[in-house]
Amino acid sequence: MTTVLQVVGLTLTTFGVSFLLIAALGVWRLPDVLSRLHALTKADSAGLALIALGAACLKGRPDSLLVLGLCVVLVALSGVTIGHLIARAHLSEGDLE
Amino acid sequence: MSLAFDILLAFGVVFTAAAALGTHDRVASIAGFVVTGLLVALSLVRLGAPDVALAEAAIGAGLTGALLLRSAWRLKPAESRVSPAIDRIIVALIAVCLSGALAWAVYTAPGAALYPALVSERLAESGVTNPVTAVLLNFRAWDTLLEIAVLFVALILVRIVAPAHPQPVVLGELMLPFARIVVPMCAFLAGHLLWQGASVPGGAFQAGAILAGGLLVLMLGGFAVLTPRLLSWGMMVALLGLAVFAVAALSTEALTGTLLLYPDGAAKIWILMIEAVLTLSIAAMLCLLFCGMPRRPLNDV
Amino acid sequence: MTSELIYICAGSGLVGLAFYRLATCRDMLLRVLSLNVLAVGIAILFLASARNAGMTDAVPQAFILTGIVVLVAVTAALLALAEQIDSQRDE
Amino acid sequence: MILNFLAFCTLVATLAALPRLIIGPTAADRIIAAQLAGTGTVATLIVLGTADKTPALFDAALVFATLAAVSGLAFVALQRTRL
Repeated sequence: MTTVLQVVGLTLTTFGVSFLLIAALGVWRLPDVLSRLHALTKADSAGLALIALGAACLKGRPDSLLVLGLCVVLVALSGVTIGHLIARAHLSEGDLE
Repeated sequence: MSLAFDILLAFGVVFTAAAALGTHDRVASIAGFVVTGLLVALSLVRLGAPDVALAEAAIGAGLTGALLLRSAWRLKPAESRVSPAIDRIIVALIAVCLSGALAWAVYTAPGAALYPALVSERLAESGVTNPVTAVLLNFRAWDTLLEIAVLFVALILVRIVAPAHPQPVVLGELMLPFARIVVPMCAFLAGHLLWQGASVPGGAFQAGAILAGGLLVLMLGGFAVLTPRLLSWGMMVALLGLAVFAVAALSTEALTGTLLLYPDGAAKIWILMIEAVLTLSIAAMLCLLFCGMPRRPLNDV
Repeated sequence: MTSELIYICAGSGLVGLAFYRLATCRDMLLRVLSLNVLAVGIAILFLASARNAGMTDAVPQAFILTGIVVLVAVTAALLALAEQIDSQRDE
Repeated sequence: MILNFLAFCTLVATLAALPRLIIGPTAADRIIAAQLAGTGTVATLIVLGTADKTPALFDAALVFATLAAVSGLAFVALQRTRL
């Protein structure tokens, strides 16, 4: 049972980390603001959620589960809100400046 | 592998700091500084100082970044007159020598640590089990009292100078759910850090900074209107921390004959009381430092 | 000991960088930023030297914690003064 | 061992967005890069906390996540005051 959990946890964490790496690459290389924003929000919600899920599998303690869940909610929420605000400003004024 | 991690992290810290200081674009330098703060906090975790890392992440990266952003558009960029090349080369040489000398001096300094033995020897009587909290609020509580006084002096200076308030802006309908989740989270996390500060990393400063972050969200989202009445209440709360700490110092003097030597067995209660008030007061001070004070007409003062 | 050496190098690098910027830059905001970087560099140096045998000394940690809080107050005061200077210059 | 390697990769991901922070060209790009670096540090702390068997790092990750939200909001909100 524990080995199964460990394998699952490691796999999930690896997926999450590769998500983050691809998102960073996207933010670096994609051509315009909106497509970079797209890369960012994926990393914020999916990448971190996968990493936290993997960490929860590897740790398996209820108190760290709570903390990890709150982390994911906060980061996803701030990613959504900041992304929305940036996109709104970008579309209405051409740019934030 | 962990050595490679450390090397990359150290490189990242210096690189982002250079990027932050090397550009004249305001947003780039402040964003670079915020990321530097985050990476520094990460390296402090690696150096085994999680208490400091929490404070650095909350204050160094979060609140200082907000402060700098507030001022970024109010300060005019200086005339872009560059100092002559020869000057810059000389300064660069001095800076390199300074860094080298500093690194060499710190690395070769005799490593006989004096304090860990003393701290761990007296930790049992301090009332808390986190050595950093024990040093801050028991062994060297006098320093912490003076530190709060320093914060208050800075607050008075800001009040005299009276920079303009940051104007709240309309940020759209997603702000309300954002604030509804983030602000209670900040309050909850502040309480958690305050309570656990007695045994594991955390404490009044970190909790106060997190609480101030929550208040900042309220202000920036336009949910809190900065009336003079609210600001003077904030000033009262800010003063309360200093006052309670000073009264505690005097009453310990009366009870035990020594300034800030807590009565036997009750140290934990005293420390927690002081820390709880300090948390509120630090949060109020940091907020007031951010939003500034109203400028009053001269005859009103 | 090697990982401490790495962080000592990073800390002293930050100090040198901040010193260079403080000496060559006229922009107020960048000067305040340099001061912050300087303080952070010193914090890293201090903590890296306070670490031995896997344990970090609590007394320097408390010092640096105090220093960080005082630093944000100093930053706020400096920025308020700088804003005041700039607005006086306008008039 | 694998976890240490994963922590290293997360740090690489954190630093990989930084060129965007420097070259910009608009303020929005820089804020996006800073936000991604914030997420990256939270992820690094989580992976490190799993590797080192110290759950105290998860608390630190939570503090980082909260502050990332606050400073991201400050970037957007104070950016617009100049308009």
